[in-house]
Amino acid sequence: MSAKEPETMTLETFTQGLWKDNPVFVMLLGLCPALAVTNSALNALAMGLATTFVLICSGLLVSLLRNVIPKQVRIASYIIIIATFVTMADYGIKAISLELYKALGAFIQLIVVNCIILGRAEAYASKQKPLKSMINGAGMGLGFTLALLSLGVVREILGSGTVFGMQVMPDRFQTWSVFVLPPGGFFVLACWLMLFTWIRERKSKQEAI
Amino acid sequence: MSADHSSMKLVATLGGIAVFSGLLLSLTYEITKPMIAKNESEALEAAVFEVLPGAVTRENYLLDDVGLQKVGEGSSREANLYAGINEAGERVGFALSGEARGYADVVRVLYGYNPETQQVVGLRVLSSNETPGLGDRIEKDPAFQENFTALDASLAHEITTVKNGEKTEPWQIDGISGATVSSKAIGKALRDSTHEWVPQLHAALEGSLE
Amino acid sequence: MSEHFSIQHFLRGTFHQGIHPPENKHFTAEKPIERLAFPPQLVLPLSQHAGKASVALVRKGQEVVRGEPIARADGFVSVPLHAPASGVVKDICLMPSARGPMVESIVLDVYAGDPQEVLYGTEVDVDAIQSSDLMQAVQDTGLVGLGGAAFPTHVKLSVPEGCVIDTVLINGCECEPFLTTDHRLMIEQAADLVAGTRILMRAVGAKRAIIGTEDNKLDAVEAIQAVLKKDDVVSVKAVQTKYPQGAEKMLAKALVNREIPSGKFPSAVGLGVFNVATATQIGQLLPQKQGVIERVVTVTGPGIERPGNYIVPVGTPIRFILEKLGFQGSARHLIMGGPMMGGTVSSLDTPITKGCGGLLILNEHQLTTEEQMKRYPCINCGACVDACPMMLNPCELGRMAHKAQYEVMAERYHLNDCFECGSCSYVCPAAIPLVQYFRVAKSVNRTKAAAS
Amino acid sequence: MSEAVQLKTSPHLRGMHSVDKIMRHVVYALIPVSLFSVMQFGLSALALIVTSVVVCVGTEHFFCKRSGKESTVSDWSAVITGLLVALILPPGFPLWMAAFAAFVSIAVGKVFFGGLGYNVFNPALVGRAFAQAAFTVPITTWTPGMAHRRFLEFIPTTLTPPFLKPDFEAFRVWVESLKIDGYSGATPLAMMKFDHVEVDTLELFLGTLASSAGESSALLILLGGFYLAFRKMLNWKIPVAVLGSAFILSGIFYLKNPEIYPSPFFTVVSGGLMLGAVFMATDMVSSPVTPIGVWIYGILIGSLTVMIRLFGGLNEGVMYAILLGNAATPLINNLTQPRIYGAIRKRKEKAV
Amino acid sequence: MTAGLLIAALFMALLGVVLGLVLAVASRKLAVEEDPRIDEVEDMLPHANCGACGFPGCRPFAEALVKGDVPPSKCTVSTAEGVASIAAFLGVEAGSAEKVVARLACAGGKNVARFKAAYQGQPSCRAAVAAGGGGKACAWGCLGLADCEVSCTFDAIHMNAQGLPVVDEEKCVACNDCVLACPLDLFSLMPVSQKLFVACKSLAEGDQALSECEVACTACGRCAADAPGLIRIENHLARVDYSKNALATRFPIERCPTGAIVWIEDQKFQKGAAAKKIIRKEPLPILSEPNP
Amino acid sequence: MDPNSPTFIFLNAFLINNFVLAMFLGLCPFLGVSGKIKTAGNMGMAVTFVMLVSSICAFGLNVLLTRFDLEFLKLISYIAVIASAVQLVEMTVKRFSPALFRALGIFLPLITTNCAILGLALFQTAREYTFVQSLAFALGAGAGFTLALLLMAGLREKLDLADVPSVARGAALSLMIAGLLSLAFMGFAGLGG
Ligand SMILES: Cc1cc2nc3c(=O)[nH]c(=O)nc-3n(C[C@H](O)[C@H](O)[C@H](O)COP(=O)(O)O)c2cc1C
Ligand SMILES: Cc1cc2nc3c(=O)[nH]c(=O)nc-3n(C[C@H](O)[C@H](O)[C@H](O)COP(=O)(O)O)c2cc1C
Ligand SMILES: Cc1cc2nc3c(=O)[nH]c(=O)nc-3n(C[C@H](O)[C@H](O)[C@H](O)COP(=O)(O)O)c2cc1C
Ligand SMILES: Cc1cc2nc3c(=O)[nH]c(=O)nc-3n(C[C@H](O)[C@H](O)[C@H](O)CO)c2cc1C
Ligand code: SF4
Ligand code: SF4
Ligand code: SF4
Ligand code: SF4
Ligand code: FES
Repeated sequence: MSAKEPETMTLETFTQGLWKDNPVFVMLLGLCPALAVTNSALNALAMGLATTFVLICSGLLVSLLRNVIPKQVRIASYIIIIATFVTMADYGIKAISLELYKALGAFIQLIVVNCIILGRAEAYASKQKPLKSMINGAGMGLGFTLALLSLGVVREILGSGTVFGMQVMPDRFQTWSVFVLPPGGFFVLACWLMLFTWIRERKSKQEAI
Repeated sequence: MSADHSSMKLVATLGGIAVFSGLLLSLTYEITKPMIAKNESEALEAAVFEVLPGAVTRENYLLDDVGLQKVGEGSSREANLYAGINEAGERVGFALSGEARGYADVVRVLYGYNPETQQVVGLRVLSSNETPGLGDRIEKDPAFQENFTALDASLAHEITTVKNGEKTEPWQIDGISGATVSSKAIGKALRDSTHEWVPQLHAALEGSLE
Repeated sequence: MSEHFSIQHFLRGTFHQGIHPPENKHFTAEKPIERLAFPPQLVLPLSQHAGKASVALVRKGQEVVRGEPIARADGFVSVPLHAPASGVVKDICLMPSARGPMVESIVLDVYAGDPQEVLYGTEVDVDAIQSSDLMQAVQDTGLVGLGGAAFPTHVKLSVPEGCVIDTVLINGCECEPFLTTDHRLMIEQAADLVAGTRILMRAVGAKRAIIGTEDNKLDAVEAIQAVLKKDDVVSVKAVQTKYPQGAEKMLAKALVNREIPSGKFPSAVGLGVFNVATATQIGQLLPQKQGVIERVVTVTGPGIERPGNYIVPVGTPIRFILEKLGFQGSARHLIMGGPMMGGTVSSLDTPITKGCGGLLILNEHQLTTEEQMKRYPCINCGACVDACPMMLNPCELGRMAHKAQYEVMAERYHLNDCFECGSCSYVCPAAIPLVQYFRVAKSVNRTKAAAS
Repeated sequence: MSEAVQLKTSPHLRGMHSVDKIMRHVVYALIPVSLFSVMQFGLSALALIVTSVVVCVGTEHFFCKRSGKESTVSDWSAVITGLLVALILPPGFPLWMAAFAAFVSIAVGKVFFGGLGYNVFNPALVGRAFAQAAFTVPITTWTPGMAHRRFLEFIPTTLTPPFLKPDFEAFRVWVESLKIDGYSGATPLAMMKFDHVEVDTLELFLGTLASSAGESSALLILLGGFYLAFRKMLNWKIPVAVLGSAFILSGIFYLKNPEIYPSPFFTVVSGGLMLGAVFMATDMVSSPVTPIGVWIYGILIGSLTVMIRLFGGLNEGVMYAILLGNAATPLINNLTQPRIYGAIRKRKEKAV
Repeated sequence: MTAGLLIAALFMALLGVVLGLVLAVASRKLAVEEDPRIDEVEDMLPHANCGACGFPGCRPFAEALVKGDVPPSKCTVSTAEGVASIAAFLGVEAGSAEKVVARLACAGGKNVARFKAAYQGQPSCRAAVAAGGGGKACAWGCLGLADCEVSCTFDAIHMNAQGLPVVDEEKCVACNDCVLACPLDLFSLMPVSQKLFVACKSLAEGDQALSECEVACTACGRCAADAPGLIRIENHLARVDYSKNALATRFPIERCPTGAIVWIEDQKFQKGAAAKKIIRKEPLPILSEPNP
Repeated sequence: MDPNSPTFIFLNAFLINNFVLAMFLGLCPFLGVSGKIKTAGNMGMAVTFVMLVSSICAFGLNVLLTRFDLEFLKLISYIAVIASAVQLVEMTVKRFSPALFRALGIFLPLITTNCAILGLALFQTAREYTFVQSLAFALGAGAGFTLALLLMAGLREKLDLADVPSVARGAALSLMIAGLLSLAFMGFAGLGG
């Protein structure tokens, strides 16, 4: 159906991705990076910011070119545009810190196939004005970062007793290594989701009363 | 006819975008290349200095059938071992790499070898995926690192890993209790690597002495 | 009892799986068949059989004589009805039936003090009847399968196109606990049984017949053997005592090792299967050209004072039988048929029909304890899978029924092959009402299919 | 007396078993094993068992009440889970960690999936697997059995305060003070795997060596198993398939190279295989129901155990083998639906 | 550096052109035709897949719509706007359909109708019917075990305090599920304009019927007497001939002594002044039979 | 076992470092298409096939890129070529075998933009696998994905019939099962070492 272009830009443009349509917790997209790199808060943050960068840049470019690109090669062009920015982020991180680069592994490059980005390009940026797409992209990116951090912080505290590498637990604290192992990623995300469902259920129950 | 025309447009748009991103990327690449190279060489240097106590500068070498050849920075040939030079300008030893399967994945190590004393004088785990809190103690555990200050690598005896607290000989590695598999992997990595390189290295060194 | 655990027992033929509930036949197994008095009123549903209901031939107020036809068959899959007693037709109206709905029934006021002799019927030489006319002769008797299904017997005699029946199996297993009707018949009326069997063989063109019974009824085997000739084409064979050995599919497997294909009749593998009582009735009625007017019913259970095997006119209300035989206790759990497959009746006015071979009265001496009845979720124990004689997977079926996935049950888990024997429910430690689930599922599927 | 006629549905008879009766008898069958573990490891084992059972039952009760349902603890299944969790942990395992493992086993392993009958994995093993991944070091720290002061004092690690690391230094001092000859802190399986030292099979069978709390006496476990199998409360095919396949597979390797591979007898009675085969692989909720499926499941578990023990990084793999078997259960069920009566001929007919 | 740039640009250009060409050619050579409108129409449907339209699901209905075989209004679940937008999209008439709802032909709640036996088993009407009819004295009457309530995916049926299902006409979309679900065939789908309704199916004769249920149709004939042609008595039961629905008035309900015939308005079964006033709320005791 | 042998590479990607359960690759389709065993099987086959295609494409491209010193174009050319190749396959299948398309083809577009496929290409390049090793890697990863998907689908089908508490229903349930599967797969750690 033809897209209407709401001209006005509201706060909603930005906050949409933060909470209501949070890519990880609500839309369950981009789960691979969300689980793979969140065994430490720092990795989570870096991954989130890199994704945000790509979201903003690709949003801008796709939006600028929205009237030029023919329908048939839409997806192909978007992928190329996104891949370009991802490669830039990749080299950027490598130039900033090799250690961080190693920790994130191939997942920076895998941002290309992160469904959030293509989804945004297709559903939003290709229909909206550049500034708006950028702001929405930033919101989405920050929502993603927030989700990653809420996974990363929990996993790092429990699994290593640290946050951003700083010791926060007492010396004799028994670390729970399961949380930095792969199963822990699944468990923590499952717990967050259950928490949200629980809160939602309680709210709707209270409303019913 | 119009179909052909639209096909042309498709190809042109796609091509245009591709060229644009090609340009953007090669720019990025050119800008970040020196930074990355610097990062990499710093990281390598740090590792070499760590496994060769006393070293302050590094020389890159290629050891192959021809013998030991020095390779300069930025040479097209890849170095496969490094020498550490101390403040006095003397060579304190060579840094070599080795690998073996650990508990979860392959463990890669860089170790310092002193040809004079025929000892391993330092070790650093370059990459491993061992269990946090258990296997990953091979990277940080100071008691375990103690093993590699003067480990006999003379090939007269095989380097072996023994149970925690049972080390009696200079060529034995005192394992970490509860992480036998990982400890043994380090032993195997050293054993295999020294078997391969040490005779070659000595032959090449003798050759260069002559 | 101990003979079931002899080596011989295990050498006897049987089918796969199944169960062995306590037999409880001792209440009535030794009791000879007796005649019960006539009740003052009989209720005769026009539909006591599978197929189309009969059409009444009598009017309100009309006098009838015992044995007189009072309703005619309405088409091929239907049978006539005969007056079980002399009396006057009080009404033709809706009356409660065992299955629940009200059904059109003839209500007959029985003449008290009447000698109740059968005045109807003529002697005929059965051997003289052409085998092609046998079917009609059987239909005229109003006979339906007395093994429980009440399917008109003459219909079973018409061999479908392309099938050849080589063997008649006479089903004397009576695998349901408590019931002893067939057992007593085999002992007391063995000659009629064998005579009836021979007529059935002739009617379907079979070369041999096997009377099969469970090995807890070896006295019946002896009784039948006594009336058989040497090298007879009719033989008698004991199979393992196991529930549901009496289901025709299981019996075919046990006696001649043939498997009746899913959704098909025994004729597909060259078999004709008839119940012992059915065969006996043929042996008795055909030579007299009479109709079915009474049947042997085992009245038993802890709730009855004088349990036994009784000849009861068709149409006798349960209330009358209970009054006569002494009802004990207060809880009323009245089962028509056996405890495994029989249904409870909702009213004491429900009449005994042609297909009913047992009346089981349970009072507060429950057969099951509270602990056994407590419902748990299915624990996947697989007991039902190991019990189902059809090799279905009641566990999976039950879980699907719990979520109302009836169509999947039929499509992928062979729901329609379940013949509701109840073995699965019997063994289930979680007390899951599996059979009940399956009945509901089938019924829903049927309704849906009929609607579309 | 004016009671109405009761309408019920057939069958009107019921078999003898009920769920709670079966579960209760499994508990009976586990009692000798538990008593033996207390005899062997003393106070610590007792505390471990009590903690684990109390936490399991408490967790189940708590969640039932929370969701406003009737408490289901009376079906005894939580007691089994609690007992088994305790029996597969090292005897000196800190109680707070054991409590956590027990909590996970019921909360994640059972309640999460809908409670009794719906869990797809064996709850007790979910608890242990979680503990094994979370507390890798404490769960691989073993205590010698039959220590002479075992009824007087706890193993030092047992009473570790919640959330703290156990004090291994104190533990070492304590073990040394026992002055047990040649004790190395390794279980027979570890000795086999890493040093190729095979412990006498008879000793294993009777259970006098270092091990988890309840797995040491193959004899008592078998006795319990026989009892349950005899009462038809346990599917005997599963333990037979597990132990048989493990025996045959390890026998093949043993014949190939007896120097480095353990004998099949050792394989069958060592580690958790016996307990796992008899009490845990047989958990009906998480195992297949089909007649053939049961054999496949057992063989899968037996051979996975041997493969992990011989070629994996772990010296014991029963737990993982059973969990993988549980995971494969729906597939196995799906692929091994029994041929129903009267079905094959249909196919033949079609072919004709 | 420029060389690097050039090579990169060249490579990418080549890549872009080659891929573009391959895809362009392929899309022409390999394309498969399917009417794209089907997807769009399917998107506009409510995705209830309820079958009320007479098709197995929304997609087959969409196919039929695109072919023009059926009018969009056949979908009873769609809102008026939904139907209109599909009609607009396909350029056809929306068609018109009167609202149809499910109605229950039984008014015998627990307070007025007796049970003669106590059913103990699965709480499901169908299961109860299989167990000797379910135990209700009136063999035609609602058992109140809520199979219909469970079957209604639109939350339009709720059991009332007397154990009778009540249809919420706003929510009912006439999907036919409850009609199929009730083992006693008590539901039928009727246009809302048919307001006169016999809420009883009992074929039992007068006194018998009354002894089973206080609001049963006794076939007394009073309603029929005043509305000849519209209502007739058949098999001990009053029947409304809806082909003469235009003649229907509230009058017959004023004549009915039991209240078996009702006038449905505002979602209520309205009874006449002559109908017995039953204020009892508690269930009648189970009919007990004397001990033999 | 030699860590560089194709057999080991296969085993590693299949069980030890299972693509989904240990490496977190391809989670979106893993959670999305694991509802029914039959679909899962088809999906697994489709993924394995695409992995082979992508592995071969990536191997060829890598040779080309190294030759011209264009490693920085690796990502962009991989994704473009793989996506096009898959689209080509999809169109071919749709045209010539509608039956196969219905079974496998519908998954193809879903798979194209997926971590597991691109991850495979990137990892094989980073680990400098030879052609044979790459094929073994692709097959192992595909088989591992299929296995995980089948197990998951079986469990989810079973749980469809369970009374799962409302908070746990939906994605949380799938994730928890995935976590437990991942826990169980830890048993394969060190296999063949
Ligand atoms: C979840 C888990 C992770 C493990 N990780 C390692 C590891 O990374 N390195 C290691 O050597 N052993 C590891 N192990 C333990 C080994 O399987 C084995 O028990 C141990 O190496 C035996 O050593 P010990 O004889 O010194 O106790 C792990 C065990 C488990 C259960
Ligand atoms: C579970 C089950 C058990 C049965 N048990 C018996 C039985 O014990 N005796 C019997 O004669 N028929 C039994 N039948 C009925 C037989 O399958 C078969 O219909 C009957 O023997 C045919 O004879 P008829 O038509 O003369 O009744 C049983 C049926 C089923 C489904
Ligand atoms: C059913 C069952 C499963 C077990 N699974 C494991 C396991 O997977 N890994 C493990 O190290 N110990 C497991 N154990 C405990 C072991 O049998 C044994 O005590 C332990 O493996 C030896 O410790 P080690 O790993 O330090 O040698 C299990 C015990 C039981 C009863
Ligand atoms: C033979 C048998 C074995 C059992 N084994 C276990 C077990 O290994 N772990 C467990 O948590 N519960 C076990 N149970 C108890 C029960 O089945 C278990 O708590 C359910 O899995 C919970 O749904 C067992 C029960 C029986 C009858
Ligand atoms: S009732 Fe049906 S499913 Fe149950 S055992 Fe009998 S045939 Fe099998
Ligand atoms: S017997 Fe009952 S508990 Fe056991 S599997 Fe069958 S339905 Fe489930
Ligand atoms: S089930 Fe009945 S009440 Fe519910 S929407 Fe369908 S027709 Fe209406
Ligand atoms: S209307 Fe029918 S389905 Fe609904 S409660 Fe009454 S009997 Fe049951
Ligand atoms: S993020 Fe990996 S498949 Fe979606």
